[in-house]
Amino acid sequence: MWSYALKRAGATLVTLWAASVIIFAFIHLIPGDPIYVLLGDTATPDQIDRLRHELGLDEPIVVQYLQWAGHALRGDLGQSIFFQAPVTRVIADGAETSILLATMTMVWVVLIGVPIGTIAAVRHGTWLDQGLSGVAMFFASVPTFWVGLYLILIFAATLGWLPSSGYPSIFEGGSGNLRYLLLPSLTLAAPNAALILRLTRASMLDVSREDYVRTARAKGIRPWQVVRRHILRNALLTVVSAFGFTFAALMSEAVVTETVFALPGIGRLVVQSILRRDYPVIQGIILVIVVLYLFINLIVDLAYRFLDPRVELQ
Amino acid sequence: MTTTILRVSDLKTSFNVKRSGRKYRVNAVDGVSLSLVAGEVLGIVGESGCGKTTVGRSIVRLVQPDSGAIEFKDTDVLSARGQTLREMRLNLRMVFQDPYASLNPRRSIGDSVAEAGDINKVFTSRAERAARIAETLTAVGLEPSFATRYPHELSGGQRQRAGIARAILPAPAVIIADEPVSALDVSVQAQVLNLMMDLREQLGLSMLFISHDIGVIGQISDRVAVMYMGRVVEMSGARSILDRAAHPYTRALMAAVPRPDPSQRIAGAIETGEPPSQFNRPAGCAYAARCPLVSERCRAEVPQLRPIGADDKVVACHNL
Amino acid sequence: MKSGIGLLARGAAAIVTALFLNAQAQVPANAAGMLREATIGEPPPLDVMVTTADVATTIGRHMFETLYAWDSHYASQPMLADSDKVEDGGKTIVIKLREGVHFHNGKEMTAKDVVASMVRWGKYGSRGKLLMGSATSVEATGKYEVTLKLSSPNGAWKNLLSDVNGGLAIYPEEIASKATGQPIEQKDYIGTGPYKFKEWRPNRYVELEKFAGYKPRKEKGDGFAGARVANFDTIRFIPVPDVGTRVSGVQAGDYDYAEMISGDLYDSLSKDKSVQVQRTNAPIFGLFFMNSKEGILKNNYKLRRAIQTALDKSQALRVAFGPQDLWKAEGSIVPKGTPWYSTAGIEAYSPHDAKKAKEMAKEAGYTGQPIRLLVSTNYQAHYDEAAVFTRQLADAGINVQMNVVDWATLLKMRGQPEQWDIFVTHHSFFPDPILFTFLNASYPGWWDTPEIQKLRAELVNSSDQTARKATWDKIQALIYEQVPVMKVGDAYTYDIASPKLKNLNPNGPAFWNVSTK
Amino acid sequence: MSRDGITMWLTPFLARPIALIGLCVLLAMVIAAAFAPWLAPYDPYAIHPVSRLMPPDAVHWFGTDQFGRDTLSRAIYSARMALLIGAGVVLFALITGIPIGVFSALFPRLGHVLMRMVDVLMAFPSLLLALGLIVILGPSVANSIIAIGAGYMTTTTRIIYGLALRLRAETYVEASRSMGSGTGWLVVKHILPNLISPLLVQASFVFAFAQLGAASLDFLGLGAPPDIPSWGNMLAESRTFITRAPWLLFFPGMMIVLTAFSLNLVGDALRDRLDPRFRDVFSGEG
Amino acid sequence: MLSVRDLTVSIGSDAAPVDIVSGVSFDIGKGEILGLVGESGCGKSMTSLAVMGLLPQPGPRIRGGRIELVGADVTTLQPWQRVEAGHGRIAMIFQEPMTSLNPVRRIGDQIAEAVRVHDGLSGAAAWTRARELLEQVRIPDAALQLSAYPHQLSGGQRQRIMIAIALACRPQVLIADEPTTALDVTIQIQILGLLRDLCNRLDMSILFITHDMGVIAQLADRVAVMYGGRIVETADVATLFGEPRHHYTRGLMDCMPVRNLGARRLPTIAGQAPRPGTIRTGCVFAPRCVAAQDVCRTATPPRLALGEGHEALCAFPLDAGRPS
Repeated sequence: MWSYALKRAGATLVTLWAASVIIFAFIHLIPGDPIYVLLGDTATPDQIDRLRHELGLDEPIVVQYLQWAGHALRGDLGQSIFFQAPVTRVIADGAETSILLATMTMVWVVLIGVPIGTIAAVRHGTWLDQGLSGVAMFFASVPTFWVGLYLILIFAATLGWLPSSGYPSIFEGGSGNLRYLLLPSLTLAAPNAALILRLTRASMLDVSREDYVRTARAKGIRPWQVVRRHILRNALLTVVSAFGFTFAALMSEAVVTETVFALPGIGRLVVQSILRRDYPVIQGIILVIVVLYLFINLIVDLAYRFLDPRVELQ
Repeated sequence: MTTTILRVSDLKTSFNVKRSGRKYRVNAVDGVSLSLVAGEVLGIVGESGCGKTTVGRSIVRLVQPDSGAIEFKDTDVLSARGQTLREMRLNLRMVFQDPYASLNPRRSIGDSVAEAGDINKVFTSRAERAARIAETLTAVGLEPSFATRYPHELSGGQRQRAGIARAILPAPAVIIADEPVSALDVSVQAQVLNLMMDLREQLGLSMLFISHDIGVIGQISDRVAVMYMGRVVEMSGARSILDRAAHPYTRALMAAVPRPDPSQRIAGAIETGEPPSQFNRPAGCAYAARCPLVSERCRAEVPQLRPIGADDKVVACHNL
Repeated sequence: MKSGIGLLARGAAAIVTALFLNAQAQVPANAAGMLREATIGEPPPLDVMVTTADVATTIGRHMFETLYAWDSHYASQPMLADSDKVEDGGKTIVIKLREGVHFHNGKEMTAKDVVASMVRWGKYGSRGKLLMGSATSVEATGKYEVTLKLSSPNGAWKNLLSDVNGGLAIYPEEIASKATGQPIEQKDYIGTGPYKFKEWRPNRYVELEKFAGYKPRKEKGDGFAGARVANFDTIRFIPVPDVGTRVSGVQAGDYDYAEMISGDLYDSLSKDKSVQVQRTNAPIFGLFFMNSKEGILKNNYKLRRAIQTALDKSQALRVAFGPQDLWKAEGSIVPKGTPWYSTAGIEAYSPHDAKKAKEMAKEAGYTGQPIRLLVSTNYQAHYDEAAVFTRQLADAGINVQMNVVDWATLLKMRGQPEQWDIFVTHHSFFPDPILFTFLNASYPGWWDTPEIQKLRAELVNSSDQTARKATWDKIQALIYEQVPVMKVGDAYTYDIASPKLKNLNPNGPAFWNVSTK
Repeated sequence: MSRDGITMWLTPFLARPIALIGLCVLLAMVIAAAFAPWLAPYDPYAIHPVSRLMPPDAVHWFGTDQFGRDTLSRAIYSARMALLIGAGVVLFALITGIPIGVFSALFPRLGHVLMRMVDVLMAFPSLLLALGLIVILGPSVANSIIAIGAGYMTTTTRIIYGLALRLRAETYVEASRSMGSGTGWLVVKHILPNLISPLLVQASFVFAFAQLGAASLDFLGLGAPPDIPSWGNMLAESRTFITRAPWLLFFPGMMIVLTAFSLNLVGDALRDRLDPRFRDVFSGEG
Repeated sequence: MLSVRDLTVSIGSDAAPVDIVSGVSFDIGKGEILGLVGESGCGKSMTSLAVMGLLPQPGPRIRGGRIELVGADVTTLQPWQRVEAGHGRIAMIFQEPMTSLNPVRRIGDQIAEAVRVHDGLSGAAAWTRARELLEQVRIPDAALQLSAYPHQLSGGQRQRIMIAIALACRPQVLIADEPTTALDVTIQIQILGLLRDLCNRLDMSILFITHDMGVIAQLADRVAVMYGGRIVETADVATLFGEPRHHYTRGLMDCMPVRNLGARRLPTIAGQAPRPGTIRTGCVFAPRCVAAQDVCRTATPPRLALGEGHEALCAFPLDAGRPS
């Protein structure tokens, strides 16, 4: 187990390094300049040159990379050009929202996707299955922001039940502030729950065609027990292994969702940082996302190995 | 005078297999020597995992052996290049087990049958190609019109005929038939076996016929090699194997074949054990653990093939 | 597995219940004494001396103060200054400072602080060159007296010292003297204003708190001038880039004030009892800059005039700003009601004559070459105006190709003359034309013909108001002749606020003197 | 494709009426795109500031936008953009994915390295990747295609790689190799023809997701230039008017949903028709 | 013990059903092994699944006939319903020992699960019983293997586990659907021996389904030969092999290579098996039958009683007494 985990972790580190090079090169290809954004419309050329030099942006890109990577290794992601604050702090500030949002979303995704997918699979071929699958496919076909805008229109603008935007920290207003994340998390959950629902249904159907399910039925076990003990667990193996992908999808959609709901999360932060060319922040966030993605994949992989005895642990 | 057309000497082929996160080297074929005389059918029989298929695949270079030599008509198969290789490709041909998997579903039967010729640019004109396809299809008992059909339109038996047609066009010298009838129903199996025997006679083919079914092997082969855990344990004329099996494993194998005769029932429970794990081969004779004749020597020393009795029988056993 | 799912289910059920209970008992989370403003976006660093972003100005104005400040009629009134004397034909300015003004760090403000700030402003400040460029010396001539010596008179000096935006905010000496072109750090956000910096949580808010040591001026508050009284314990500036969200946030009580609401909501919001509408008293105006350095429009005044002839500016204004109340197709570059209002050349402002434009373009030798229009969508109005004009020019046979990029890219690209022929931006109101970007020869567009060179010098180096106005008339006429830039029209933005807020500042979001009841 | 092939591909639709509806919707889209100038009641670019933000009525069935442009006409013209982006992204994904995927499967040692690189790219959320590329390349239709396509290129490459690995292990490929076929022959005669069906499935899903990706980019203001009619642009522009003119939000949104939904229906139907051995390759992504 | 009458299993719509098993009847007595033999697609597996109540859903369904287990009608009952109704003493083992065990659950769990349902035992008691069962199917180190996962075992051992699971149901009738087809011959013979042994010791009836005449000859007491969804001949094993009367039975035996060693050609049955539903009138075997007359293609052949327990579905059966 540990040697495998170590080996996987090693491979992950290599991936991470490659990713960091890509991130850096990529970001510095973006035209435009943080200086202009920083100084505004009327900055003079020498003012600009001076500031560029002060920020070290006139160094060769390799030098910039080495400096950045060197600091990153020590946990220092540099200084935000725009906020004039450490990138780690800027990201940490957005992390609360994003982590809570992602967690709530995943709760919805699991809570909606798995049970309803199970029901659809068990009632395979009935109108209920067709209805549920249809609804799922609808939500998989809807642009995230459109759902968000409609939720705002209905629950915030018209009914006034829930706030339309923003999110004050729960450390300031208590857990009641989670209601700010209700609509965004539902928005974000919609397509992903639909995906998990479809995946759960499909893999349950696949598993239920397996010979060992027939064996279980032959034993005289009740159908629901067959589902629970033999189909669901094996089907969830597939679903679990899709969580890495779901996470990546979530990150993409979070960018849009956080924008729609004006949430102070890292998704919106990264878009705005791209727009204002705050290189250190963009690099930092993407690095964090990549690390998270790789970490989640590592966990999923290890979990898979743990859940599936066919892949033996040593 | 008989000429040896194909000679396999001390062939060793192994694979990397990953189990439990660890890499194992599995010796699928562990020192096999065979020779095939022109016009004869040599049967290789053995149970799953004994390496018989790997021998066949090594000969057509689908797998790269670790060591050993394969000679086809005095040319070295393993180092052949260019024109020699092309010639060899046309002469050493394979028939596969699964008639459903061995034909590309997106290619017409004609295209599949003519593939060897197309790859090696044998045909000089489209007309010649079409004629050869038609001729070959007829030879395997299919209508020439099958050339334009697709595999999904054919039954299992017809597909296997197409598979055989592919192996004999343009004329090969040696056919390596890897379980060619195992996937077929008994009634169809008999048809295909008959076809192969007919073709052998008509075309003067030599054949390496690989099967787990001792009945089929006995039916079609002139000589038989019995394999166990990557080695040949007994080799002799077909009749001799069937009637006077010498190696304890061959005997067990023969005894285990269910006779279609209720008066020859095997009574009670038979416990003959199971083959050892491929990842953990015993040091001496691989059959030692199951062998009724086992002695100390068997556990320590690998027995070599040696002649026993008459009719060219060779057996790898210390205790005969 | 079983217990895992069960646990998850129970946990989720608890969360849902809690959320809905909370949703039912929705109380505005407004802590006592906190004012929440929804800004149009995240501010850049609040070093108002170097940055000219509006958001930074709005926030910075509460922390930092200038020597002078504009009242509601945009006349400069003393703020940190107490009085002034102009000597030597306008070449020497002596400013007497108020006494007893304290920085947020408790230190008293003296002439040393002002001098240090002035020096840094002159060197690195966005608008500092306009005044300090001609400064020969600045020194403290007393604990509360600063003397500025200029090589030539500057008619706009007081106005230049009245705006926080890129202007001379007074920082403590130790901060100003070590500051460079890089924005000062957050810990150095120390000014003299009624609110002081508390914390900045990126993407979340910037929070200011009441400065207990603030001593308001005795004059009554008027615009940005006069007494400033902090009635809230804290002010939170929350970035809410989506305008719909800003509106619904104020309606729902999540914010107390929201800036820059889109014109199309004006009518309905005016009738909406849950908000009050606050229209700004000074217009902003869109500007289409022509490339005077390179490309097809260089020196081709006839073609430029042809372009302007084809346009109907009111169409663009209607699309961009909505109801008639919020815009005015005004040809004078400085609006009516100010001393700078001028009718010189304005008959060429918006003729909307496609036929004539076509002829003029033909005369100018134009044969359908593409004219590259650089515009950003970050400002919806820019894009709306550009879209309408492109269409109108197409009707006149003038082939404009929009290049829509994001703002940061536009800022970079417009510095490269080979990249564009026209670019779109806007200008906020300034009570003295000297600050207009198109008068700056180094500003993209690079309008630097001999004619303007001469007039510009006249405008700057004079302190006589009548003479300067006459010069300005000539400049405006020249603008309509050489068309270095086209004015779209005046637009009055508006903000909305909670109806509970009283005494809103007519000059824009500034929350001293504002109170709830 | 032979007539037999056509019927083979039609059967899943005939067997499933709802998938047939999806196919019809797509056909309608194609027709709308092809005949937009004749179908659209008004010039989609014509600006009428006086009649802006009009609710749907007999004159403007879908209402008008803030420029006073006819929403229905713009919606019809937008089908062009949708098809262009969809087809472009699919093509981009396939043109990059097929060579990399097939090559990697056939040459395992190098393929392993290539696939790791693809893995690295997969770690970047697709929308961020698209955003970054768009900002680098500048917004244009072609760049939108590249930016969105880059995200799907990775998944497509992975899928092709998986499929090609399986195909490489097929007995008929072995048979061909035993007869001395070279890489080119294997790819052209055996691998590519058998990739067609699963790639058609993948194409329909990518096409669907490209719609959503393009809409998101447009929404963030970084997609197709805003003067070009596209559903995403229409949504992005109407967002400001969510309370004032909700119909502006509804119609283009429904068009996107309808398109993506139909494509997913078609993709599902095709997938179910697919050889079960290949089916599970698509399980990760729906 | 088990009585099947006129069992018809169909696919397709109710309006146009395609019979894949039509009118199959057989009985199995106590302790008897009935071999059901036929080639692929003849309907033998469908018959076994129908008898077990395990027809896949959606898919083929029982359109007619009756299945009685120890006198009780269980035609439409699934296994769990049979258990609840008290008629659950029937079990089944399958062809693929590789895929018939749940890969992610321990052997012990999978056996204990069946023990729990049929014996009402739970926890340690169920595991003890599971160990006994493993010993009964002669798995060495039974206690150790209980906590193993299926993939850790060889094919032969897995099939033994399958038998142990079946035995946990305390079956009076065991249905074995090609249980040895996927195994090597040396393993096959062990499993066959085990089954015969268990049959004797537990006085269990077995319905043994296979395509292999050799296996049938080794194991069965009586044999039913299926072709095209119908049972074409039934007889006790000695009679069937000694005096087959149906042309298909005869052909099937003749073409076995083991019976023709050394012959230059094998006898064959021309043509190939029909797809279900393609032959609707006359004898299903007629297109391949050497003795077919016109009437065979138009009229359903009679079920001839040819001796005690010997029936053939043929209008022109082979002569009796002709040695095979």
